[in-house]
Amino acid sequence: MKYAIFVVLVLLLAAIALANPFILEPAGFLAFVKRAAPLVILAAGQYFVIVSGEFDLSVGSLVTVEVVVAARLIDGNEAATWPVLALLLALGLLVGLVNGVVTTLLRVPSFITTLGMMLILSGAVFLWTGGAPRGALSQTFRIFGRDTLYAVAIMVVVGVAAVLLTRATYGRTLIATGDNERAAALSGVRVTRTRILAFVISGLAAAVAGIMLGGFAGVSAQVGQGLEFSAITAVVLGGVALGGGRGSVVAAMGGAFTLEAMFTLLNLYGISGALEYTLQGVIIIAAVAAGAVQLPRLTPTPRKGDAHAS
Amino acid sequence: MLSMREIDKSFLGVRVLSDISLDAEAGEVHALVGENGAGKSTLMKILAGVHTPEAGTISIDGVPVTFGHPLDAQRAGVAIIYQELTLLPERSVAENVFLGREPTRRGMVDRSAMERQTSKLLLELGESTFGPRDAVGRLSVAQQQVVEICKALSVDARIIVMDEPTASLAEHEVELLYDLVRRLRERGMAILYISHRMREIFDLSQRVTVLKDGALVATRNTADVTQSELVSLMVGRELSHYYPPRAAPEEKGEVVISIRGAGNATLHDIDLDLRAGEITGLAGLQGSGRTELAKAVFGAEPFTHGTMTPLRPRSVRQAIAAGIGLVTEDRKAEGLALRQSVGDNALLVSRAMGRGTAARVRELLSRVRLAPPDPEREVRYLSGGNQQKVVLAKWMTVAPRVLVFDEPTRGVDVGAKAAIHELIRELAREGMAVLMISSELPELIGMSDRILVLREGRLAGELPPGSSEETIMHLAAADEAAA
Amino acid sequence: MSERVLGSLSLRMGPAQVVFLALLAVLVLGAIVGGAEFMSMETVVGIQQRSAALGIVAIGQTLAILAGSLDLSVAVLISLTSLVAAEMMESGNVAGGVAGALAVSVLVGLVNGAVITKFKVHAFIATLGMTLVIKGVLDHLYDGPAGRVPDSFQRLGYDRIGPIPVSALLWAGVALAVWFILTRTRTGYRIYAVGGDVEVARLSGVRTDRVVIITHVLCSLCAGIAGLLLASRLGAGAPTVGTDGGYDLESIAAVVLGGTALAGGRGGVAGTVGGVLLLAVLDSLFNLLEVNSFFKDVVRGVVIVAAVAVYVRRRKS
Amino acid sequence: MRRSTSLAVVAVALLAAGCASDKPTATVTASQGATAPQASATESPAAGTGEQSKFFVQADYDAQLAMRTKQAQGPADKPWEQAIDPQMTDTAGYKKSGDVHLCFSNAAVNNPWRQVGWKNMQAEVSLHKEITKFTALDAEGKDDKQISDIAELTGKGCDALIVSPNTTATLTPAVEAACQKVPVIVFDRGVETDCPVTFINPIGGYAFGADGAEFLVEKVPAGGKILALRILPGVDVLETRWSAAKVTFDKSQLEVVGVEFTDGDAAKTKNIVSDYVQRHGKIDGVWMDAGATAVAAIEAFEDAGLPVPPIVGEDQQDFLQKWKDNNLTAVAPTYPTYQWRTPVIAALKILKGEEVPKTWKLPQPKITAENLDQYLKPNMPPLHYALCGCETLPGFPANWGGKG
Repeated sequence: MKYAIFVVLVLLLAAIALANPFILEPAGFLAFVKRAAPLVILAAGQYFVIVSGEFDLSVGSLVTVEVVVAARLIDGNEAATWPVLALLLALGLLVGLVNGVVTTLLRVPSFITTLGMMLILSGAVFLWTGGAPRGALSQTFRIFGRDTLYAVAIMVVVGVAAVLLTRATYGRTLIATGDNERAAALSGVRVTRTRILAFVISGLAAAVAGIMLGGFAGVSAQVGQGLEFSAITAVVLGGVALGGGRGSVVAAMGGAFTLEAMFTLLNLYGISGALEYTLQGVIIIAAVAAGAVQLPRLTPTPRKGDAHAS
Repeated sequence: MLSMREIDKSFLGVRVLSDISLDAEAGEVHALVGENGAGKSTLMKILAGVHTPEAGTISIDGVPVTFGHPLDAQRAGVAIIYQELTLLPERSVAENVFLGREPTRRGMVDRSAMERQTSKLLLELGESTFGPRDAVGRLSVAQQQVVEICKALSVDARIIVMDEPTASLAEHEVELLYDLVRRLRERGMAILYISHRMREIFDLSQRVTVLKDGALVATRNTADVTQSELVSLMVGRELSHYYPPRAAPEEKGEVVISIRGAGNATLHDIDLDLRAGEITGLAGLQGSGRTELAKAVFGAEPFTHGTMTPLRPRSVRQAIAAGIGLVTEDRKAEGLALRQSVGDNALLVSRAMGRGTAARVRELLSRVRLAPPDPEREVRYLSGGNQQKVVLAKWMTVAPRVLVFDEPTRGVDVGAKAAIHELIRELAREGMAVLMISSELPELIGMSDRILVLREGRLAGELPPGSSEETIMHLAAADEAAA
Repeated sequence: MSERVLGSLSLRMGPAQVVFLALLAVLVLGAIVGGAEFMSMETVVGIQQRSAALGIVAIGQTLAILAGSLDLSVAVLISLTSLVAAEMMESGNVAGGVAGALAVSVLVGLVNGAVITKFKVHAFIATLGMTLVIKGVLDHLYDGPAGRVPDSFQRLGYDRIGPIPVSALLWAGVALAVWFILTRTRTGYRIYAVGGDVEVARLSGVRTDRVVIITHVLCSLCAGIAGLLLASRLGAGAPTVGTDGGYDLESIAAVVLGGTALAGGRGGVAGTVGGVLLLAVLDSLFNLLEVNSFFKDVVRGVVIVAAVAVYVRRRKS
Repeated sequence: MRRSTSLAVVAVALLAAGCASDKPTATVTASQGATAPQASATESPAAGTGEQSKFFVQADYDAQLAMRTKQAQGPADKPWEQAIDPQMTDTAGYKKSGDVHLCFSNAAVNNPWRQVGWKNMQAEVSLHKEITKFTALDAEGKDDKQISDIAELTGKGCDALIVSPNTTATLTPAVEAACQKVPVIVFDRGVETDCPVTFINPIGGYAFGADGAEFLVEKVPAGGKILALRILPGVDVLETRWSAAKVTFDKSQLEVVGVEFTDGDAAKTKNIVSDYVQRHGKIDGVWMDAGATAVAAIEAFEDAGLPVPPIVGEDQQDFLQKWKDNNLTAVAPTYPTYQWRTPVIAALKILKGEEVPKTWKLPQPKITAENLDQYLKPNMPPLHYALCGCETLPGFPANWGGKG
């Protein structure tokens, strides 16, 4: 039941294949995977935050920031690629760190922390570039998102790392923290550090997703728009409970694939533009409702993402 | 007055109640006893309209009723006082008392009427330490219990269910509660009284019903049974050997922890030695600082001054690193991540401390007598006793030298209780130093190699093993003038 | 004596007072920096006009948040109701347009509430899903502003009594009504109870599902009223007026800025009014200083996070 | 609202203080520019292009297409001062001397096109010493805020008010109100009233759309498959572009295999193009209603290992660069950002009492293979718009993000 999302995914892929058999070929399938890769990575990052009982709404604008910053700093100069890549990862890390510190140490609910961060990031980056992206990305930079094999490889590496991390000590203590912070603390878990690290992971994931999206489609001021909602939706579709303490990262990534498959399918059947959103909304609610009905609440679940309001 | 007939109830396909019948008469205190998981709370929640039964009938004054929502039960005159307090800390006393039944005048909530009536109820209960406008969050646990009782009285309930009402009360508060219960009975109410404590049952009730494994065992007049009969009805066997044998003097080892002149905001001048192989019992009234002492030793609410060798922990992690563990009083809130598996919970401490993951979880689970020793099950589906065993396993993975138990058998059924007692003794025999807090004096007396008594944050004295309840109570409750 | 009173006053000062103090500080700052221009009729009217729609939505959002829920679908609902109203009013039937818009709001609120309570879908996902559903309908049915409201209805958006626009009065009316509900009616008491602890409320005999549904209906109704106001301002309905205005996240931000706890059960209307006004006055100040809109976003983000951090500090101490 | 008598007293007092409305009483129905959403004229067999947009107005379409070949009046090297078929209007009534306080209500600066334009306007203002005060408010893309902004600006003692409306229909009442107090200049998107002194914009969307479609009809062999990429529905400027292209395609032998909305999102564009390439084997031409995502579309062909078919873009730097580097078959219709300079010039003319065109139509050149080099400026940022007319303005190129 934990991986019910993959049944849905397979059904969607089958429906896609009916209309477009190309997806059954290795190249077609890889193209689909590549397309889904950034969202999968974002969902993996968001998973850590959500399972710890928090939200990260800042990932969308962080993705935009990464791309805009990369373009301005690289400015078409191939040699600048690698240092800038390192800087971008550091930036993601830093943003995650700030989110985590404000949420845990200042005890601001993460919904608000990351909402504020979203405003700050999108404002600051365009303040810096004067409103529109400047500069250009290098060819080397673009490879990571443009070249199918690179993109798929990065996704696989991130996915495997995420799975290993959840199986490792860190992941287990994080989930326990999301389930019962107090019990975790009294068992010696460094609750604050654990949570901060979850935000850092999400920030890093957003940085990687930003690098890939920038690579895939080039400089754009709206590359990250709405991605935070997509990522959260993907995670929830994967059966991860908002409020924390429950769900698997594999299913969260499966949720991202499912979401992407749904976009593709809707496009393919030409429900584009108009009622596509409506269908999407209904599917999301239905999927989450189905999940909730299966698991009757024996204990009252936490009401909201902010475990700190008391 | 109340009659429940042939009640059945299942959760997730597991039958938790079958064919239960129970009545209560006006002016009667009817005690309901049974091991944890026997189905007492579920039965009461059915009566309160929280759960709906699959089969069976409830009738009040001979009229069949069905409760789909707590409100229906309330309207039928049933009030329930839960074990965990059900109050809103942000709201005032009056608002809590009348929650869900706010009096209105011309469509508006009549705040003054609400406060007036609350004052009246408080007065009736002899409560003068707080008023209807105080925020509930600022009241003590005992005061909050009074608010709960006000709430039950304010509905004009004729049937009151009390689910372990004394669990969080101090001794003198218990006396007040007794008074209250008797007064309610004299008013002609029917009271269903759930408790683990034999003394309360015999002090208060006229009849007692025993449940076991979701089935009715017997209903007796309290006057016609003895305590041991009742216990054997509950566990289904005679418990001749209640407590494991105490440690022999030669089993006691060196001093593992030595505390001198330590204190913090609530504790003062604590001198305490814990020896390997010894179980030190800690007695004291609610509010005497028992739990605070446990948490200070464990670094959760650290001592701010004084010495503690080998180390005065400033944090939980320091304490754990120094080989100290704490089995907390409130398992669900502080001990376990309920939605995680048994295995994950058992490994929580060793993982948190970076000790690596023990490969022998299964073995440990058998050792704590968890049945079945399945690491994959979610903890929330276990009974209280099994949950406590998981907590024990959690600490055993890091093999602490000192383990502090705060109410180790609270909410644990009689069978599991014995198992836990045996386990604690076993650990001591293997060289662990144990500090055990319990408000159940028989348990403390039965288990401890010596008993320390705490009063108002200070150690009031030390008693030898086998001291009587009276001696302990005398020390614990002695008023300041005598001390 | 008076010292003690003052002392206890500052200790007892709730978040609502804090936000009004901040508001006062920004006003003083504005007066110093902007002088007569800041205190001009146009600025004063502008602040009110700019805040009225957000204010009304935020009042509704306050209800949802107090009950421990939240509503992300208000923005698209505003667009939808503005269109429903403008299209129905095209024939001159103002009453019909108002009724139509409000009926749509009630329906959306009912669905939101029902999905959250009956299907046990987290409010975040339920209302996000509703957002997508309505967005799809909007995209499908409209490709631009549509309908036209009669001049008589436009007076709602443009008339003013002295320095007070009718829209601000409407906002005040909504705020008063909701304040009344929260502090004087059983429903209000129960909203606080459900937001404070849903299990406790249920065990106390509160029909918690019903309360959550009612708050969502009221929240949607507020969004509907805001949609009507915007229709009257714009003279037509517009399919993007709600999302362009960012009324979803901004209303939530205004509510928490006003000291209402995101987890529910604590806070109130006064704080939200203060929060909205604070955002609007800040905006006016930025306008006056001709601050770049990107810089505004940065300041807004910092203000919101800082405010909540301050509230948490105050509660702890 | 009848809660207390004191409130009523306050209300009465306020009434006495003066009941006012910021809404004008006159209702103007005449529409200006190519904006009235009525009438659909050309009924042609749907050749995969769907129904004609309800924004389509045949008369405006005809007028715009005709304007493309007309000679604009004014200095040839300053297209932003040129006008096509000007019908001059008298402005003597607005004449004033001395310092000028110019005000501007901007819809938003939320995309690169508006960024470039906004810089143009600021630079233009700095050229004129008589403008001693320039007050600009940014509505951040919110209709409601812009309505308030306009109301606020009219009270700030502006000598003239420039408005770049966020949406056409919804800003109309606010502009009407402003007209009663100050001379108003509207540019870019129009409003549904003729009260502004002048309305400035380039020829318009029909011309833009037709330029691109005609190019494809010319370059793509009969029966070729065309993919049309649009940003989003419902924006009049964009609707007219597509509706004109539709007319052209319907008359041609080309097959429009898809009309898709990209939201202006490069990644989405790339995905859509890839999908079409997969499904149809090949695409013979790509039409776009705006060029921001043109490069993404080109890359989709590159990544699929296919030659890039004839494509329509816009005057954005990255597209022009790609065009030049890869020697593409392409065309770039434009919606020049130099139109942001014109309102300032117009305002000053109006305040001097000089007559201005009532409808100020600026020329709207298209970039072709022949004149590509003339417009491609090296060292400008990728999202810069070539037709900024800003090369001679102070601060160029640094203020536009370019490198000296």
